[in-house]
Amino acid sequence: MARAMPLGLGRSGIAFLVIVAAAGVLVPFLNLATPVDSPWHVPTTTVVLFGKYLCFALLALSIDLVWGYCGILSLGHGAFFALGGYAMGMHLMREIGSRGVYGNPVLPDFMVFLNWKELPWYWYGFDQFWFAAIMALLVPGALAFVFGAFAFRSRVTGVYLSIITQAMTFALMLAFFRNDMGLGGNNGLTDFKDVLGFDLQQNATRCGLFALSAAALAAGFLVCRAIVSSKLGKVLVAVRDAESRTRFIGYRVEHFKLFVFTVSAMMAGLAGALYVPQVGIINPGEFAPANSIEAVIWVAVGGRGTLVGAALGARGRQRRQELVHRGASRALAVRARRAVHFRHAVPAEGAARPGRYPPRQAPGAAGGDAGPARNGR
Amino acid sequence: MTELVNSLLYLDGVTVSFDGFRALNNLSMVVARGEMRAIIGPNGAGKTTMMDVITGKTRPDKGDVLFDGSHDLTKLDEAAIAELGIGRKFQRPTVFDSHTVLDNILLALKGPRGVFASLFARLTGDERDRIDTVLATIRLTDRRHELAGRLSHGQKQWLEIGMLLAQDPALLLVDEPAAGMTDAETAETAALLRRIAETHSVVVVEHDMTFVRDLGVRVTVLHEGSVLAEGSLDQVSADDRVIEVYLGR
Amino acid sequence: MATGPSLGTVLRRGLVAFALLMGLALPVAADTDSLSARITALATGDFATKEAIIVELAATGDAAAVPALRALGDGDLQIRKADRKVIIAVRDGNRLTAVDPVTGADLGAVESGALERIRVNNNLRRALRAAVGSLTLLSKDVTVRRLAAESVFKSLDPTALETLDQAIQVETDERVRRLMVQARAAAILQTDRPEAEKLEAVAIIADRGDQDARGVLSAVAASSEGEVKDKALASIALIEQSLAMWEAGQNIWYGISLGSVLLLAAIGLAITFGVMGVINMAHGEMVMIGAYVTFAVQEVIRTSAPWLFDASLLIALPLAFLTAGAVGVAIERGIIRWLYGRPLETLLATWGLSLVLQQAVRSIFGPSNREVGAPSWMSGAFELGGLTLTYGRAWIIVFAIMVFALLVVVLKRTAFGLQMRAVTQNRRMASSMGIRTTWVDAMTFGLGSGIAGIAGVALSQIDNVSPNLGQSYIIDSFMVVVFGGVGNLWGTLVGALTLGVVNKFLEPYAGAVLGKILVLVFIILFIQKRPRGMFALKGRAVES
Amino acid sequence: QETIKVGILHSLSGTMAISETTLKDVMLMLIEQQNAKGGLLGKKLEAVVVDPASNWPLFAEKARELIAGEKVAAVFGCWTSVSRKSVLPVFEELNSLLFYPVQYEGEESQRNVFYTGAAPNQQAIPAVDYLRDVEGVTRWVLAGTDYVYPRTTNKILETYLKDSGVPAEDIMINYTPFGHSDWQTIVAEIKKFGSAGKKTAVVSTINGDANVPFYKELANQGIKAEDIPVVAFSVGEEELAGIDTGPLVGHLAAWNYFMSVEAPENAEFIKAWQAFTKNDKRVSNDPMEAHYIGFNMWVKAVEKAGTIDPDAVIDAIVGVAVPNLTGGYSAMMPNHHITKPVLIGEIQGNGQFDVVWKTSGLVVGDEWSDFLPDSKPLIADWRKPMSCGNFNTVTGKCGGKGT
Amino acid sequence: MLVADRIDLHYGAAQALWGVSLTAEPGKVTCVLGRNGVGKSSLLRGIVGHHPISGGSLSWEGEDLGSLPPFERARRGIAYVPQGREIFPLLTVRENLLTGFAALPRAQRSLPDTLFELFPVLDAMMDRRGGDLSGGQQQQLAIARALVTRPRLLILDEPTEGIQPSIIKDIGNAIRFLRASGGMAHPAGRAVPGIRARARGQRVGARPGARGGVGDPRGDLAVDLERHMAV
Ligand SMILES: Nc1ncnc2c1ncn2[C@@H]1O[C@H](COP(=O)(O)OP(=O)(O)OP(=O)(O)O)[C@@H](O)[C@H]1O
Ligand SMILES: Nc1ncnc2c1ncn2[C@@H]1O[C@H](COP(=O)(O)OP(=O)(O)OP(=O)(O)O)[C@@H](O)[C@H]1O
Ligand SMILES: [Mg+2]
Ligand SMILES: [Mg+2]
Repeated sequence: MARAMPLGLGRSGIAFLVIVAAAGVLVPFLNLATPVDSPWHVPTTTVVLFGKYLCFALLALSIDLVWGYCGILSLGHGAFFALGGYAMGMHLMREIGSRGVYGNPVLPDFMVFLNWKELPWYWYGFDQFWFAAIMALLVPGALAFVFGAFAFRSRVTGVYLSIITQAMTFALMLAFFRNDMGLGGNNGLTDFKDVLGFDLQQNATRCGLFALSAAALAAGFLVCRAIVSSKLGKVLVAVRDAESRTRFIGYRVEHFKLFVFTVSAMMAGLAGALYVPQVGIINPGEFAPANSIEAVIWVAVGGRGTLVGAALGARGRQRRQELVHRGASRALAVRARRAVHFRHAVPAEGAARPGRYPPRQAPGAAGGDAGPARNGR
Repeated sequence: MTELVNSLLYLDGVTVSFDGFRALNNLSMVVARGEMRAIIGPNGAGKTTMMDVITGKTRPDKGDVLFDGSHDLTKLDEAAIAELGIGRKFQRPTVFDSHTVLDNILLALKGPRGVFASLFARLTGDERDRIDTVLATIRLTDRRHELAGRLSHGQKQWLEIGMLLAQDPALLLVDEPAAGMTDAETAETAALLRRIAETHSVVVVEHDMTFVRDLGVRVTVLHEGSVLAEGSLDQVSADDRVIEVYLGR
Repeated sequence: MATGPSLGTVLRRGLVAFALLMGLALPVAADTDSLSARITALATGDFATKEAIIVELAATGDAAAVPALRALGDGDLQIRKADRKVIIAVRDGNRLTAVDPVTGADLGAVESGALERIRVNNNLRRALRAAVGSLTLLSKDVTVRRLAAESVFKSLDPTALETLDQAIQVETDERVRRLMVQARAAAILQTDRPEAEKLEAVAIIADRGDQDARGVLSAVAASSEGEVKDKALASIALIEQSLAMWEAGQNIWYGISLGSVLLLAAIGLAITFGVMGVINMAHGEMVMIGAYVTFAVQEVIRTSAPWLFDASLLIALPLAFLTAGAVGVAIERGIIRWLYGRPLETLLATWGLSLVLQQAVRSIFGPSNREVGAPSWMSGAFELGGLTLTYGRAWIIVFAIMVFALLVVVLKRTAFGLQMRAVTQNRRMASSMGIRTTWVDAMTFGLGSGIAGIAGVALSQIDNVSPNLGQSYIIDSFMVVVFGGVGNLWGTLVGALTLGVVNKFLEPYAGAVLGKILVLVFIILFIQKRPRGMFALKGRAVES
Repeated sequence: QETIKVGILHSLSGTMAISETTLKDVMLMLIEQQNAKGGLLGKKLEAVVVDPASNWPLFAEKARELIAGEKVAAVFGCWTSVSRKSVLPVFEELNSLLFYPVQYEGEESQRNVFYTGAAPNQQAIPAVDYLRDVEGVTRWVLAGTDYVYPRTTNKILETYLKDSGVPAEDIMINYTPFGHSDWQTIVAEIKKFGSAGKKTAVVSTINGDANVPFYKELANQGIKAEDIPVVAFSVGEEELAGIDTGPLVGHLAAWNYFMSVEAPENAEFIKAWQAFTKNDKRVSNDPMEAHYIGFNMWVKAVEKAGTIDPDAVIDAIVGVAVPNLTGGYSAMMPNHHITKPVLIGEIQGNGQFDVVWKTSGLVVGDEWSDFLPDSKPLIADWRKPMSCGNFNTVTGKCGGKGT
Repeated sequence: MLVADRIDLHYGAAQALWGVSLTAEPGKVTCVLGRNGVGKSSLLRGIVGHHPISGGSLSWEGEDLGSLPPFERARRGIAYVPQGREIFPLLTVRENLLTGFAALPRAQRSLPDTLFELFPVLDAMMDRRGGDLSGGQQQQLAIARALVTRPRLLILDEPTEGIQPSIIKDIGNAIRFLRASGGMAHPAGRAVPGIRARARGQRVGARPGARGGVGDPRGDLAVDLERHMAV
């Protein structure tokens, strides 16, 4: 039965939480406590990779909240993710202190060689972790709030909203590319050394970040769950179905939209903040509209309106991208292979896993666990 | 002025035009507290447009629309108007397709409409009972868990009436409630509306004269955006102009 | 190809001979020996030596040197390795013929491997331009004289004064004469002639009133004193004033031209997205396919029918339309039709498709840029008052408007257009009206894609032809369609032009980067004001 | 049979594929040639190709995969600065070798990285010298894409020009976004700037795809090299392949290698390359030469060290000299940059460059620019005992300012 | 003649029609009656091909309609006025009418003259967008649009919903006229006041959960029938 669940979790939800929690504990454990040659050992590469996926999953979750349940197709969520990432990146940058190549205790390297004399005001405070952590939520949240307040009040909907969110992230990308922004321009922020005193190149730190990401994903999932299974969630779905009808029974649609949009942006910001220390770089490329579109697509693959699906969709993403790229470059590869015997350093099963398309047929035939059926609107 | 004080809904000189076409032309009308009023009139007379104006969907070019003597509806948006206590059934049934019948009613149920109120809302026993009553009234009790999108046209029509009942507004605007119903249902609907009208104000638009007769209330005939005639059904149906433009010979 | 000298070769050889004859016919007697000695000397020595020789050649006033000098500038003056003889290499397709630089005599075919090019650098090119200019001032051909006068003006060469005086005496064409007078004035300013004469020269130059004049005067102002300097400065101020006025016009032109590019890129999307409602992320790739078709057509023409080159774009247009259209139909039949009413899946599918198409093109044509040349009627620029308008851009504007008009007619005036709109508004009901919805869907998507394809033909003229071509336009295209109002062709037109003009007016003040950001912010704010785009449809019809 | 694995980390898809795919092919060719010569240390070389898909974090991930997963002996790869920055920590952590073949902004010297492309002093400064001394340029437009390489280069050039007496009003700096395609306004501005009665030139650090529309616009607006020459640092034979160069003859580029250079090594290389790609029109370019040099240096260093152990190779490689393709030798310096000749070429109608000027000797890559105040006192020397990438000659300490 | 034989129809897993049979003869009006949700619209959707039937057979003028797409049915002379109007909202009234030409051979592409006599309001609003019309006007447009295709079988689902009484009378007259002029069968949705009194034809019933069939009205359906026919 496809009705929204009461505040409980549902079977798939519990299973998902168990898996995330288990991964959050097991992966770090197997990485740290087993010897490298043990069959149980999880290589660091995998920890980093999966940590990244967890962050993407959280991002996908945040998109699913606004798209799956409220019908807001945001093509700019990558911007919130990136802003969260930048907030964390700025802190990590300050943490480097005088260990930078120029040894300047205050200015990050890129400022030194571009001749900046003093730290711009917006860098103040980022030497404190707590400040950066708050900013990672607050900046995306505030942007979403302001942006949403305007857009929803003006009743910008549908593709118009999608495209202006895209314009937003595109504008931010161009702005962050500018070196004058004082955020590292195209190269972005890199060369991080440690976070809260833990060396980022230590496996223990990586595992800690991994566990933290798992926890964040679980928490995000619970928050989303709580939202969508409350009456508010029902209002959101109603808005998605028939926005003006919802107004006529007295709900202030723009407030509801603004609320989820902001919450969702903050979740995306959190995802970004966890992502950056794990991959070690944040640059304006993360604002690229294509990134946001990709993120939306994980949701599509996982199944719109099913939170679990969205989170899972994020995992398949990289595979798929490789597949698409490789599929067509095979011709090149074959030619090259003839020349030298080399092989692609990709797992052999790479070709076997197609993205999970939710097969939806005739109206009414859909169903799924928590997914409200969609009637072409 | 007494009119204004006693009235629940007060329209004065309302004009709406679309690209030069006057859908409402200096329309004035008063609905008193606890009154039920039937509105008839040819297709395109402006009946639905009038409801659009009252519910805030369309802004009039000029004229006053007052609710309860003091609220200027032309200044408010749809949600605010709904919260004042004006509920509406649309001519074309619009329900939330991907919600169950039950949830459709639940959403319409009278209660706080704020974001955080909704986030922490719990269903009370009272509310449960009210939902059950409404479901029974619209005879969809056994389909309560089905998605509204899967109802037939007529059932959606009923569901919308149910939502209106759940909303329990002071003023009900009902646009063609009998369309697509059987005669038996039509009669029942009329009875239902009469019952509601005991405690609420109601404005009904219908083309089914049997139904209007069943209601037994004062009738206003609209034509080309303004009032053509007003009175009991028998009075207006005797009016030559009404026969000419509306009833036919 | 048939053997024997082709028509092109004959023509070219004829041209050389003709030029030589013209040179010989001039009153100055040709001292063939010293001429060929000097030309031979060009083969050796460093750039400085060569420059000295060129100046000497110019000083002789012997127009017989012109073909050799021209060939040197074009890189056709070569050394035959076998005997170190300097010749002019005339190329036709893959055949090379050697021609004597002085007499114009045909010295037979040569291998390119047997030749060694005489190198030039920019300094030499400048010297050559001045030399050829002063040597051809007395040519019989008006165009040649005009070009010569222009060259001399640019070279500011006082040694040309004598010839200039002579040429002005006999010049019959008023325009050329004026140019010569201006060139003379410019040259005079380089000498130490009396102030009065200089003042007069400044006035002449100031009359010209363009950027070149400003350049000359600025140099004068910097290097002279007294009244000449004052007058020059005053004239500069005047010129700058009038230039500033033209600049606004220039900005509008740039804006319209950018707008027409946006329009072209977006117009196909106005159908697939605007009319059909398909969020078509593969739109850019259709544009790219069109550009690659142009490349392919030019490639074929280059190798087998070079004389058709100027028509290459005209040939490419229908082919690009058909190719991109066919791909579009295939996409619709294969993928999109299963996804109507499901925007997210469509987004996913078309986005994946765009990657596949890019990679496919990358595999077939290679990852790097491909060269698409401009036909002669699209190269260069012309002046309109103080505006410099390039032919390429002008044609693109004309072309964009034509495509737009065509589309409006198809959509609004034909039965197909009506069916197309009916189908996209209510597919099932359209079918019940007897419309072959499947066919109409495929054709509509095909039309949108085909139009994108012909946009690609035009865009190949101004942008990279690379697998990434489409990516750079997709976002802008969506912005334009949405800004103008989805589903409204006129909106797309006005939207594109507005964004183009706004962009171009911002750019000089804010810089290109900030300008672009501001345009995006402008779009976001604009949508707040008009949530359904510039040409929003209003009324109940939209809500239902 | 055991092999020595060599990692190739170049984008084969996405926006950078346009430039990087070629480098992957070059590496495959070089490895094939080496194997034909009998391999290295008696073992065959095996290329491991990964595709980081123009995605910067993916570069780091793939680098880790290559080093930790595939256990490659060395990695040849990256193009953009940001991709290099992204992988740096990985190479440092896992202690492996990266050969980076592209000209870049300098301001970096890392123990595990070998910079075989040009530093600003090996490209930008000689080019400006040429324009000033030979062409008599006195007015400058510094036009670039708005990212770190052009910013840094222009900063260096601006200081350099001002030091040499160019007044501020004779320098115009202009930045454009990535992939900028509408150059009408900027070209018109350049034209205007150039009509002030002084010889003007454009120093272009415009990057990638933006160049084609830029040159097309130059041609259309009739800016001739004789009037306002443009010297570019990112335009090579590959880029020109996409443009009709007829109207651009005379515009310049500064590189350390041109395909047209006449040298036996080059002829041989081009022949092999065209045979390898089965395309007799394939062009070669500067980053390809950089890989050629880098690869040969690595081979020589491994032979010298007798092992592929990174530490041993890092120690062995400094001082190694191998032939470059322009008829001389390039040597690895202690700062992990190499010595190179600087060539100025003019664009020809056939899409090639004609060398019109060349530095008299080899130029040593300067990792820390002398024209940036904070970099001036820094030097890098990875030989023991100093073993430092940012030694401050003023304070005598390693680590920048060394507080 | 239209013959539907033991038709089943499913929405996903839910069955809406259970072996319904119906015959519509030329020159006669056939009415389908029943209360809400009984499957009337579903039956008509099956006939015009808007929803696939999952069992039984359907033939028109001797030809099996089987799985012919809707447009093929339209071209064979079957026109449809759906419940809920489904006019093309962004097309003008004129354009809405012109869409009907797709089903006609070129020679017959003209608007019938009677159209505007029947629905004068459409004539006055030719250039207004269909979606902007009032509910009743849209319904008139939907009927007019179906008439443009010059159908031999006109299928009307609650055709008079929302239309003012005077015009309902006219429609009744018109349908009788069309029937008399030959060759048209009119299965319609439940009769509405205008036609109600005059509808004479075969009665077809269906009800949920039970087999329905020609002349087999049972249970609550019978009650309805009596009431309808009683006027
Ligand atoms: N956006 C619009 N543009 C043009 N005309 C409009 C628009 N909206 C409504 N109209 C016209 O206004 C008139 C009044 O419409 P309205 O829907 O109020 O009529 P109604 O009385 O409800 O008719 P019905 O009985 O058919 O429902 C109609 O003639 C309609 O065509
Ligand atoms: N799209 C749909 N998906 C699922 N079930 C549907 C759908 N449409 C109709 N149904 C179901 O099929 C049954 C028959 O519906 P149908 O619309 O044919 O009824 P009807 O007789 O036309 O009723 P009404 O008089 O209300 O129009 C109903 O029970 C309805 O719930
Ligand atoms: Mg109405
Ligand atoms: Mg029905």
